[in-house]
Amino acid sequence: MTKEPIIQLNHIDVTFHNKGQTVKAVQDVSLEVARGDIYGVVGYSGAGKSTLVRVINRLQRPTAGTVTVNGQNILALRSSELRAARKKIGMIFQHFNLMNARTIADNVDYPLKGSGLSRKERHDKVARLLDLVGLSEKAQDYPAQLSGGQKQRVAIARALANDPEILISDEATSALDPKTTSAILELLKRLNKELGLTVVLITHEMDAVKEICNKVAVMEDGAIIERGDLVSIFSNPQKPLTRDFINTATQIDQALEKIYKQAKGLGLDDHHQLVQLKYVGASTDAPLITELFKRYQVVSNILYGNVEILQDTPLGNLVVVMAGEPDQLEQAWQYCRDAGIQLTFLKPKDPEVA
Amino acid sequence: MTKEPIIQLNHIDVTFHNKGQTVKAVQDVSLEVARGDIYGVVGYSGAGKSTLVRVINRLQRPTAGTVTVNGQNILALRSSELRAARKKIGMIFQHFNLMNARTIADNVDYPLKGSGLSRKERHDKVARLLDLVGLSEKAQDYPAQLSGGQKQRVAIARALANDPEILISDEATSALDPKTTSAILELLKRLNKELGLTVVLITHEMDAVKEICNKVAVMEDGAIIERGDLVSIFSNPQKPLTRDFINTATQIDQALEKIYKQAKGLGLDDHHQLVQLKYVGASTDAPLITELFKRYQVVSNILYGNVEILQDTPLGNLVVVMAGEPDQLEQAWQYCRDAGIQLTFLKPKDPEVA
Amino acid sequence: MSIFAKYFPNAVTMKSDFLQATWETIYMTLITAIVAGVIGMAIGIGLIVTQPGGILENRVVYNILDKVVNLFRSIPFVILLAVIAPVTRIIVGTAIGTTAAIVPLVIGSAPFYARQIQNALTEVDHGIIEAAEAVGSGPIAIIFRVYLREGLADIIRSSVLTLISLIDLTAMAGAIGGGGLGNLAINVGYSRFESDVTFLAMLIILVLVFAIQLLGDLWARRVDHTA
Amino acid sequence: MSIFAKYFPNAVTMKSDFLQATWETIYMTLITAIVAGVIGMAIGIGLIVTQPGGILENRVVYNILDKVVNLFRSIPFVILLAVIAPVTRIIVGTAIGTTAAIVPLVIGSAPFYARQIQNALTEVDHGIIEAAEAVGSGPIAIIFRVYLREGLADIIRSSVLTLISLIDLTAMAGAIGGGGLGNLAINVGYSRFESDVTFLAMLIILVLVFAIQLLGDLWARRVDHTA
Amino acid sequence: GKSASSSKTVKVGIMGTDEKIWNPIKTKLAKQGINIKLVTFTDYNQPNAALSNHEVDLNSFQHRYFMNTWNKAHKTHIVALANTYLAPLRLYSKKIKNVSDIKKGDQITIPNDATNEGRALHLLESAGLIKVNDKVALPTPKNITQNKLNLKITPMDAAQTPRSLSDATAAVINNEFAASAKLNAKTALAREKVNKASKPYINIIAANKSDKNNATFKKIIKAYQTEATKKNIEKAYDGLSIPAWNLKLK
Ligand SMILES: Nc1ncnc2c1ncn2[C@@H]1O[C@H](COP(=O)(O)OP(=O)(O)OP(=O)(O)O)[C@@H](O)[C@H]1O
Ligand SMILES: Nc1ncnc2c1ncn2[C@@H]1O[C@H](COP(=O)(O)OP(=O)(O)OP(=O)(O)O)[C@@H](O)[C@H]1O
Ligand SMILES: [Mg+2]
Ligand SMILES: [Mg+2]
Repeated sequence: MTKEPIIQLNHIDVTFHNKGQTVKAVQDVSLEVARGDIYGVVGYSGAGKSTLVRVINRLQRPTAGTVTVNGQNILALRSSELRAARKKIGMIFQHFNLMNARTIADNVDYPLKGSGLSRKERHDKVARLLDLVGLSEKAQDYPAQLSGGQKQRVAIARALANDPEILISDEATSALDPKTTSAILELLKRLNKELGLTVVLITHEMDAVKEICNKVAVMEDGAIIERGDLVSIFSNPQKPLTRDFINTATQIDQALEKIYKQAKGLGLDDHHQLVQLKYVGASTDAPLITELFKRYQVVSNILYGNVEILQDTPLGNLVVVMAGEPDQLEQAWQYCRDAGIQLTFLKPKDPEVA
Repeated sequence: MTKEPIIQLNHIDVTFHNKGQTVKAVQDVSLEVARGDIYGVVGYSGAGKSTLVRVINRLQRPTAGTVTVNGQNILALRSSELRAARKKIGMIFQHFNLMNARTIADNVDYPLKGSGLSRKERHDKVARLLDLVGLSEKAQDYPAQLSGGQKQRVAIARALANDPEILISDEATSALDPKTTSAILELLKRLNKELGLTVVLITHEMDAVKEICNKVAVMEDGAIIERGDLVSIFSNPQKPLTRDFINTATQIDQALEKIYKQAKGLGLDDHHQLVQLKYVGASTDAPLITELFKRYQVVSNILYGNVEILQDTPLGNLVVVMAGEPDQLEQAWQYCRDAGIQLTFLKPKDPEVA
Repeated sequence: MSIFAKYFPNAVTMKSDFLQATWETIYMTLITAIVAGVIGMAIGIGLIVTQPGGILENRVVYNILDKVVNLFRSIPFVILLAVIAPVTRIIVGTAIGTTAAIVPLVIGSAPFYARQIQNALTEVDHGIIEAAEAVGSGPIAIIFRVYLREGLADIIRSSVLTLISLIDLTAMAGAIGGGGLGNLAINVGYSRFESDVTFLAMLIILVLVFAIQLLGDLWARRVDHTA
Repeated sequence: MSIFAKYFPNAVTMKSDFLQATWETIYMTLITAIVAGVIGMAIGIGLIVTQPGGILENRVVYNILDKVVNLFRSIPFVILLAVIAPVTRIIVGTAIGTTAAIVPLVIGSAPFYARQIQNALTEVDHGIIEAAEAVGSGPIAIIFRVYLREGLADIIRSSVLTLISLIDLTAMAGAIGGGGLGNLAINVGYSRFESDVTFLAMLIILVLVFAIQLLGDLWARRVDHTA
Repeated sequence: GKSASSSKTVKVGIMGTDEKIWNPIKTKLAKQGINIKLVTFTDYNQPNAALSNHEVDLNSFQHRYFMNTWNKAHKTHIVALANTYLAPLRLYSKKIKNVSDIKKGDQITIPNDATNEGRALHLLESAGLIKVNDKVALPTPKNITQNKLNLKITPMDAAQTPRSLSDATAAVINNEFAASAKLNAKTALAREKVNKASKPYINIIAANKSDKNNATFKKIIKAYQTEATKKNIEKAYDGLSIPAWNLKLK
């Protein structure tokens, strides 16, 4: 938070009225995005994510609250000023919103009109952008001829055309295969590193969040219920929803379910305990499982494991069956706790019920 | 392949002509889906997935090839027969294709018109379906008032309205948060188990594939380049593309990159080797790491790990630093190989370059 | 009433004429709207479904409809009056008078409306049609439950346009003794230099036009759920 | 020529009349189309951008435009001819003749075209307008680069419709000595029972109508990239 | 333009059928260096408007009565320079041979332009079919005071009246349209009386008052009022119209 905030949303409300019905899509949301952040916004479908980010460039006027972008009070800008401000904010729409009557190249070229670039420069820039998203071959095609993912890539190229300072990406990679997704995320990360591009990334792919975000906000029912830097959110989620998201992302819930189903076969007893180990950072460097055996003759069998590196910090999540003498097991657990590892003892339910 | 095939595509070609330009979207694809399969179709954006599945219910007439669904030659059906056949094939479109002039409830009700159900029965069924996708509250809203994910859920409910025998799902969960995605996938799986629903699932989310598919086909440039049952594809991919997909899904590529970056700090030498271990099935039950220490005093430090359970078969993917005497290490590796574990020795590149 | 009499010296004596002319205009417009509406709608839909890529693609039918529409749109209304007099006589028993005027009015406005409908339905998203096809909807269902429903807002807007043009067209009905407000304005008011009559007749037309536009706009907005 | 003379006994002697009438029709239609096109387009765009929710939302301007369009659409063409004669005289120096007919033709067709344009542009996806707004496009850019471009296919189709209606309307130009094919068909052919003249005049109109429709359809299909 | 007297080009506003009468005169005058330009109208209101705005120099389409009404309504000063012909209206039928065959409830169509409508009603009155309020100079169907046969009188476009014969029992038809429709005058059920009362209905050549004494116009009138024109009128209107410059009305 030492970095200067480039986007400041203060107490934003957005309420929709439709035939007497009122939908409070966003309620009292405040959000501060620092220059150079890649800020992930996650939340269930319908949580208000799209509505919230549309407030940033005033595509959606909030019912209440203030919006400051780059030091400017966005809600007070006159139209010409707003236009100038918008040129610095690239936006990728959830539904692409490509112009059907223009070729792919023309769509990407659109924001460059009136940018002062020469025809040649524009042409080159468009070619570069299309190359970046792997659509050089489709330059002269029309949106209707593209696959879903191809359309999304055009939208990405268009949003980057103006060399924006801020990029708002609303599910920009949701229709993309993992490879293309990675490539796009890499690109964003590079632009972020090299040019200081600030990114607000709405996504439901926790993998994407893990891969490039440094901060995350979690939305539910129009409000931000949790926020913070990536590692702390992932290692220590406070709200059940956040935990849900992370668990679903690491698939630990499904894994546990499967493990429970096989529980009978695991022969659990006093000597065999099912334990979930969670650790952040350093713990990975000490060879934990070997250590437990060396010290306490506890044998750990990994049933499920997920060790990953977030923002250069490893994050471990293991489900193991620990086997050993009961007292040795106790000592092993204490060792784990002392090493800062979070222990959860899992009690398989009756598999028939689960 | 013992089960009766419900969908048979034989040597399908689809070619688009646009102003002299020719796009071969699908080329000589044959595909057999057995009754009760949940068949995943993955591939890069633009590979021809959507085009291929549109052939199944003849929304897209193939340029060449034959289509047999439920024993019927789909391409030879008269329109009334085709309509009857289509009623048994639910379809979720990549772009939702909701009717803007109808409420959500009406959209879901649409396929039930003329189904012979009474008004009351239809109403109840619609209510149940909307409840299933968590949109009961939005029943009287119009698509324009929904968020992206909500629209997608309406499309899912509509596709299920007719109790189809086959469900074609084109990126049905791509706009959904992980929790909703899981719920939808669970639902499909349940329908599959309980009612024998056959599902063709286009997706780019390998997690979804892992979660519910029993078979997978991988498409590239209009052709299926690899296919088979889930575990064999995941444990033993033949084509680089397939490997890419799986790796990106398990994020092993990114993990490796990060590990390489830290390689200098790992102090690798004769006594410390960076190894990637991959194993399928049983191996997990034997507490590998403890075993290696017990037998050869080799200490394994897990830098990255991913052990998951696919179709009740565990699949492990670990990156470890093994520490020990060189000859002991050799023996440990042999032990691993004998246990059916795939070993890859990783040589970190110069971190400056990587 | 005295002020009215002062500014409308001629019109004041013509209350019954105005009532009758208003009734005639409404009568002609309404009946024509219904008949031409049905015919134009049918042809417009026919054009949409039989066009290349349509749900009942049929080059021959499409071309016939297309050419017939153009043909009838090429005939000046006054000539249409004469050319179809025999048809009119068969249908309504006479070729003169208010009711007789309806036949040429229908033939004069149906092709126009057909084009309007065609243009309106062209805008219905092809993906939505496919979604209906995918659940096994037949052509009839797609026409009534998808095209007409999804295109409704645009159809209403086009209908308003046609209806207002139709009121204009009824002025020509005077040529065959059809009467109506347009005729009152032209052949009574304008020809006899009784400008107050012209003015009042036009005022009533204006009220009709505004009412149609207003109701149409409200209705269109009501059924337009796209934004 | 003898066969022609046989079937067109009157028309055969009227070659120059036909040439002139054809020219008059084309001349009136063309000039009117250009002028009414620009005016109607401007008003139609004005209606779209100032409507509630439009990019330059303005209740007052919208209501004025909306009401003016309705007002002019309410006036029967023959009366329009007379009412605006003084204006015509100011603009073209005379209130009679082919050129003078253009003024009422413009006023008669521009409001109609404005509504057509309004209807056509209503169909442009709001999301696309937002995308343009998001990259900082101003109203002018959005009108010319988005509305007119995205709505082009529909605008062409509406223009064809208007143009054909306009040819029909030029038949009325005869009232003020404007001539044209419609006048030839009605006041020479039809009124004098010289049906060959009527027939030939209509045939030429038909050719014009078909040509416009054909070219319009081709062009619209060319710029329509939605499917 | 305004200086028509010094100009050798004269614009004459006429209605369609009169072209056949004016064309030979035009040819003749061309030899005298007077260039006639005919402007054809289809709306009775336009030629006078054009005349008073000097867009035409003369017009030849109306009778005196129409001119006087016009002058009153529009505060213009149009004057008659010369008589042309008298075009008595006739009542025609395809269904019956005599006025007496007209039955209760029959339909009779009449022209709907103001003057012809009034004249048509007077014609029906003189044929003993109806009575109209004689205080009204140009009556409309509203001014019918007695309609024993309960006739349905339908005003319509003058050009349509011949065609209405297929539907109506009888129709009052202008000469120009009767001639076009090749109706035989001898079969007419009734004809407008040609007497002193017809005087206002004699067609005229009219000009603005300021041009009353225009020398060129006099030449034109002289060229019009010839035997050749007389023959032309009889030919063009199948003898239905009566050349009126020498006509003595009793
Ligand atoms: N109507 C069309 N005209 C021309 N080319 C088309 C058309 N539809 C699809 N294509 C092309 O066919 C190829 C396959 O498209 P398809 O939509 O099947 O891809 P996909 O595998 O579903 O991709 P995605 O994952 O991005 O949805 C693409 O290159 C696309 O550009
Ligand atoms: N124009 C509108 N009128 C009424 N309600 C609306 C409108 N737009 C959005 N909403 C409602 O506001 C809520 C938030 O919508 P929003 O699009 O911001 O969700 P989201 O978080 O982006 O969801 P998703 O992940 O599915 O895209 C939803 O319940 C939606 O139904
Ligand atoms: Mg959203
Ligand atoms: Mg696709």
